Amino acid sequence: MLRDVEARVIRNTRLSRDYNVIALAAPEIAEATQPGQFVMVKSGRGGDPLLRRPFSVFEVLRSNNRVEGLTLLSKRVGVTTKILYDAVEGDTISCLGPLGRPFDLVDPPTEAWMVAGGVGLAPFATLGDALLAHGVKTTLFYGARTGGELFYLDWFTSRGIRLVLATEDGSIGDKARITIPLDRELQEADGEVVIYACGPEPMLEAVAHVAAKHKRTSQVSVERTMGCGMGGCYSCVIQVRSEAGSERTRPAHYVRSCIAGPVFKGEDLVWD
Amino acid sequence: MLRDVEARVIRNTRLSRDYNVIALAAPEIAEATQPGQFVMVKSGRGGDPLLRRPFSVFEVLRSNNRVEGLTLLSKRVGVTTKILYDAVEGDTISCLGPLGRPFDLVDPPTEAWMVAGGVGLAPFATLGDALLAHGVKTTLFYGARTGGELFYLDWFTSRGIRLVLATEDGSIGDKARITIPLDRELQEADGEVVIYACGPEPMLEAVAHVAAKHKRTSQVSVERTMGCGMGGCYSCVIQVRSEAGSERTRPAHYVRSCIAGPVFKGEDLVWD
Amino acid sequence: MKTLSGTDLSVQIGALRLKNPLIAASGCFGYGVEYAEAVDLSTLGGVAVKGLFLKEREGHPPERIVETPSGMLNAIGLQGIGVHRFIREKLPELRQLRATVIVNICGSTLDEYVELARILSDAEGVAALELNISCPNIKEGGITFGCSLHGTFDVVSAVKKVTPLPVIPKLTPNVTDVASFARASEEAGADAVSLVNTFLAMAIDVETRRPKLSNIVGGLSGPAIRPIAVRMVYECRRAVKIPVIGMGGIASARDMLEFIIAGATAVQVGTANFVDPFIWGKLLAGVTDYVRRHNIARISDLVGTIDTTSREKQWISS
Amino acid sequence: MKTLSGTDLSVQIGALRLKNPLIAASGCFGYGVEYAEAVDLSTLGGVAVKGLFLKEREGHPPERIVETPSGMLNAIGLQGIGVHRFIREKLPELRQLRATVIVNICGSTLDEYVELARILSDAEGVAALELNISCPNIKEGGITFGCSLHGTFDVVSAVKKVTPLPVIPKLTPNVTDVASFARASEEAGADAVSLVNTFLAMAIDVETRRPKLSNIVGGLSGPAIRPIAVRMVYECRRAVKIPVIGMGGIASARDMLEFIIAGATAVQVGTANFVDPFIWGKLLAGVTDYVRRHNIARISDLVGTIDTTSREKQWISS
Ligand SMILES: Cc1cc2nc3c(=O)[nH]c(=O)nc-3n(C[C@H](O)[C@H](O)[C@H](O)COP(=O)(O)OP(=O)(O)OC[C@H]3O[C@@H](n4cnc5c(N)ncnc54)[C@H](O)[C@@H]3O)c2cc1C
Ligand SMILES: Cc1cc2nc3c(=O)[nH]c(=O)nc-3n(C[C@H](O)[C@H](O)[C@H](O)COP(=O)(O)OP(=O)(O)OC[C@H]3O[C@@H](n4cnc5c(N)ncnc54)[C@H](O)[C@@H]3O)c2cc1C
Ligand SMILES: Cc1cc2nc3c(=O)[nH]c(=O)nc-3n(C[C@H](O)[C@H](O)[C@H](O)COP(=O)(O)O)c2cc1C
Ligand SMILES: Cc1cc2nc3c(=O)[nH]c(=O)nc-3n(C[C@H](O)[C@H](O)[C@H](O)COP(=O)(O)O)c2cc1C
Ligand code: FES
Ligand code: FES
Repeated sequence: MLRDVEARVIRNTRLSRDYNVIALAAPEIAEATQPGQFVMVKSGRGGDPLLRRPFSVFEVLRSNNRVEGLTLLSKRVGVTTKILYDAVEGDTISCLGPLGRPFDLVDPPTEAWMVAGGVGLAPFATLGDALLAHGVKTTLFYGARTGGELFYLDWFTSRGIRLVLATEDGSIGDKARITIPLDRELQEADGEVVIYACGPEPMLEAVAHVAAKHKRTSQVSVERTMGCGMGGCYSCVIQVRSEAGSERTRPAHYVRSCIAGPVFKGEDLVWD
Repeated sequence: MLRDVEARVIRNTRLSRDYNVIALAAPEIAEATQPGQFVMVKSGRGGDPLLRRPFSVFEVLRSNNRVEGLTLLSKRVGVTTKILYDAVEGDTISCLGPLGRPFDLVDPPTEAWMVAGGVGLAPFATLGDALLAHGVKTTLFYGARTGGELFYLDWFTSRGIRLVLATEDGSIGDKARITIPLDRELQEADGEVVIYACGPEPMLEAVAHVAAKHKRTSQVSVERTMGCGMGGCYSCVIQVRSEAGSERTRPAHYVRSCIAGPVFKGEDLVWD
Repeated sequence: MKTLSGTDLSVQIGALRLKNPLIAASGCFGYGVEYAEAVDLSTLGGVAVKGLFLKEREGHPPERIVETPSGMLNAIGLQGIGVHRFIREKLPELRQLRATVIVNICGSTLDEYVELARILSDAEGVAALELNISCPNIKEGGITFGCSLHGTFDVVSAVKKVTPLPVIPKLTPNVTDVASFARASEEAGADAVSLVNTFLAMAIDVETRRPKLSNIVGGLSGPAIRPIAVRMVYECRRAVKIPVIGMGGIASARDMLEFIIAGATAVQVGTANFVDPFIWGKLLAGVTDYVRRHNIARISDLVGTIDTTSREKQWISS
Repeated sequence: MKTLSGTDLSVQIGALRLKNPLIAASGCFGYGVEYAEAVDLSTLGGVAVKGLFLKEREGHPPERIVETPSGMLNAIGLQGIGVHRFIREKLPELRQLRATVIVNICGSTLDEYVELARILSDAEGVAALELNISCPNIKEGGITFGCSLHGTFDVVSAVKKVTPLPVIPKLTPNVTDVASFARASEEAGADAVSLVNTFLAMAIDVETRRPKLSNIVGGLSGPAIRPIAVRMVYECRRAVKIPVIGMGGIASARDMLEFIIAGATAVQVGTANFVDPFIWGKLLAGVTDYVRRHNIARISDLVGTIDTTSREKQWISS
């Protein structure tokens, strides 16, 4: 059920000069969230900044089997992400969700390969957990500019998620875009593999192409500017060829990525 | 010299549900402030709230003979005063000042009677100190709605300032407006007395009349809506009969209370 | 319709009685159904659905919105499913949700407005027509009508001839004298006017020197424009006898009351719904509380009750 | 005039060369002298002083301003000391401070504008005249000129006839097509146009149901209006060859650059000076940093360089 929660900041961990993980006391939302869904966050008083901003739910926080809240992995790029970066325990952040179409989970023996670029890591903590709970063998391909911007590596490995890393400066893993090792490993993979991706759009496009080249399906989570997150404003549109979930193809047309997405099949999207 | 200081909140003491005293690390301003002058405060990020708000300098904070900063006595009535009320140590508040014409000090044997209504107490801590330093015998007439809203009584008495109190509900002092005991005592006073007043305009008007009735001069500090505090916008005007500091009288006309005041001679003002 | 306390929030727009003066603004509430999870649509005075053309439209490419101080620009370009799919796919659900549906219509020609009005008059569950002659974002939209007194008169009278539904032209604020457009509308037989649509505006990315919107210009909405919108509603209220439906930056019950006191019989809320889709109950609660505190029996008694006398007195005295 | 790094910030307005494009906006900087403690006036491109009538004026009674979301309303009513006292009491000090003084003049009749222009042309230390034909707050002010193309043409040409000073009509945004007023100004011989003045607006206290301003309506300024002002500057730049001086909500170097890229040869800053009287150095530093980063030799090369092509391509491709 959709909820708007004035969530207290439980803690705020700065991971680097730009990245932070903020924990919010919004258990009702956390409980209802499926992997790939997002919340619309409003920080700051008054009309400036005015609009909410979308953030993937990063972790669902549990203690003693009770859901305590959720975290967001945020990268500082502007006014709201600065407020999230600077927030301290006890501040409140208004949090609306859960919103959007989640990832479709797969079943074994199909493997899941998650591909994250930068802050695109955000949806893969909850997705990874859900896949593991399904018994799905899971890999995380994770790329960033530099090794210092690869976070939560232990979190994933300790759960048994295999890591494949790449950095543009080569400080950790391949000195390459993450699609290079992805392509290489797909070349060699023989079982069923579904690819999940989140990151900058050029990366998503490359992932979708690599997946298609190897005859694998991909589910990509896109980031468009969102005014409302609920289908009200038509700001967040993206061109698709066919309706999500339908086999009928139509000429390229705009759909609202907040309710038809943010997760789309890679092959449905029209890359421009 | 005029300064704009991004002042750190040193501490914030809540006196009641509406009143607080906030200490700001703006020593350069504090040092230069004369009794009756004010600062323009900007709290909150972004454009909402947009404009600064005027506040009298309440105390000049000293430790070991060094000026540390200043305090503001604030009453919560709207958006900025709410931010000041809620502020915590480490926040920053932008503080522009010192601004405005200060009170004219008197010399002994003239006595000083300060008359404060509610948050109009604010300029009288620094004025009281300055008068005492001049060796002037000083009394504070201080009125509020109820005894719980009379603050800093010890602060004044410990310095040797005589207190005359009045509350509308009679919980402390006279059950009356503060101008009642003022009128009564002026009736009996025979020495020279100068009256300083700050509070709601109807009170200032009554004080000016009482003073005039007893042939005493008054200096009143008025509160008009101020957009800039520096003479730039002409929002803060008040009607006067003669120019401050000049003997030439003119027909009633508007002057900018931020630079011609906020302190005026009671007899110069046109009450509407 | 009275509330428990006996307060009557209902208002009259032409032949249409709204249960309260709170309407979701067109283009800010999808087709209404998107918000059914956040608000019981039957509790709203009305739901103005997203602007419809006869045909489906793709709208402008992204970027379609950009935030500005206390406001936002949009250049959606009236993406929409067209009137036929609307009637087939959305109207039944809106009827089921017991929404009072106001359909916002847009045409490139006078005939298109007429055709749309005809089609919608035959559909079940349409309460009123709002004529969008004021969208700043598309050249072929009704703005050519909305910026000409003759055009406004012509489109309103043509539509009135073919529909029994209340007709509400939506006025643009991008004119010198909005009240004259309200007058032209009234003369043409409009049942009410609504205003304001958005203000033509733009934003530039200084690093790339490109407009932030793909369409270069867009429409400004949100709290930033409220003081201008309130003034325009005030002017229109004094110019015409038909009801004025006011909007522009309403984000609290206080803002809503400001419009009503300025002269709005009903109000619409757009941008604020993006920020808080649960705002509707808060607005109605706030207004109910106000009329109770002020002992106002009917909200309609509050419409246009702005008191300018004492100010004028003060003015003369100086 | 070049900065140390060789960047040339100077711009040309008619015969007048400003050392940089940053001007203090009229009515927001007193008579300039009030701000001498906060900013060295000689470092500014210009100082537009508070609007002057021939005679002294008392202006409106308080309340004269009210804050609104990211903006403010004012209805000062052009309180002022009149042109004679200005020349006597303020101009000598401004000369001494080496300010480039732009005098903003207001009249009730065409003759008053002409008379003011004559008087000021004889005074020493006036660099240009800005014709305020756009004050929304007083009925007798030039707004009757500013809202009519003929009126604008007439007042500009009449003033041009009697003064050798650059003449800059200041346009109101409260019109349907601001570019046509820029064109009328150009045809009448204006050396530049400046825009925008404030947007006519109002605010109501819902508890008392009274307007918050004594004058009922006032003018909206500040960041709230910036996107509309940028659009208007962009339109005017495309309509005329004379320089456009842009303003409306500038509060950062980025905002200033937005106006310049949209087409402003120079800019004015009003409301933001109330919030930060030390803003001037920050704006100039920010702009200098930008032109350096972007390897722009002369700020005048940046004027009107908005790039709409790639957007149009994207648009066509969809
Ligand atoms: C479904 C979804 C999920 C998201 N999840 C996350 C997440 O988990 N963590 C996270 O950090 N971010 C996430 N984002 C992106 C996030 O919403 C933006 O970074 C955020 O809106 C920026 O807000 P701001 O106020 O800080 O920046 P603004 O002040 O609004 O913008 C500052 C600058 O950044 C640019 N900008 C704004 N949004 C984006 C963007 N999406 N991509 C690139 N540049 C942009 C603007 O154009 C502007 O130039 C998600 C976006 C979507 C659509
Ligand atoms: C020279 C001077 C010195 C001052 N010193 C102090 C001081 O030391 N301590 C202090 O608490 N206040 C002081 N004030 C008053 C203070 O400036 C206002 O209370 C403040 O501007 C309110 O800001 P806000 O954002 O909280 O309220 P807003 O949100 O701006 O206003 C909220 C409501 O309060 C009303 N309001 C705003 N200002 C006033 C006012 N001055 N009087 C009555 N109602 C008002 C508004 O009309 C509105 O209805 C002083 C004012 C002046 C001119
Ligand atoms: C994203 C968006 C889309 C809009 N679409 C329409 C529309 O289709 N038809 C219309 O008449 N008005 C449209 N408007 C204008 C609003 O209905 C309303 O007039 C305007 O936004 C002012 O109200 P607000 O400040 O409450 O948003 C749109 C506004 C926004 C922000
Ligand atoms: C308090 C105030 C007084 C003003 N007085 C004048 C004036 O006398 N003459 C004039 O042409 N414009 C006047 N203006 C308009 C400004 O010069 C400017 O055009 C407008 O405020 C927009 O710029 P801003 O958003 O930077 O303030 C005034 C504006 C304000 C806020
Ligand atoms: S964000 Fe508003 S429709 Fe998608
Ligand atoms: S507050 Fe601006 S002139 Fe006094």
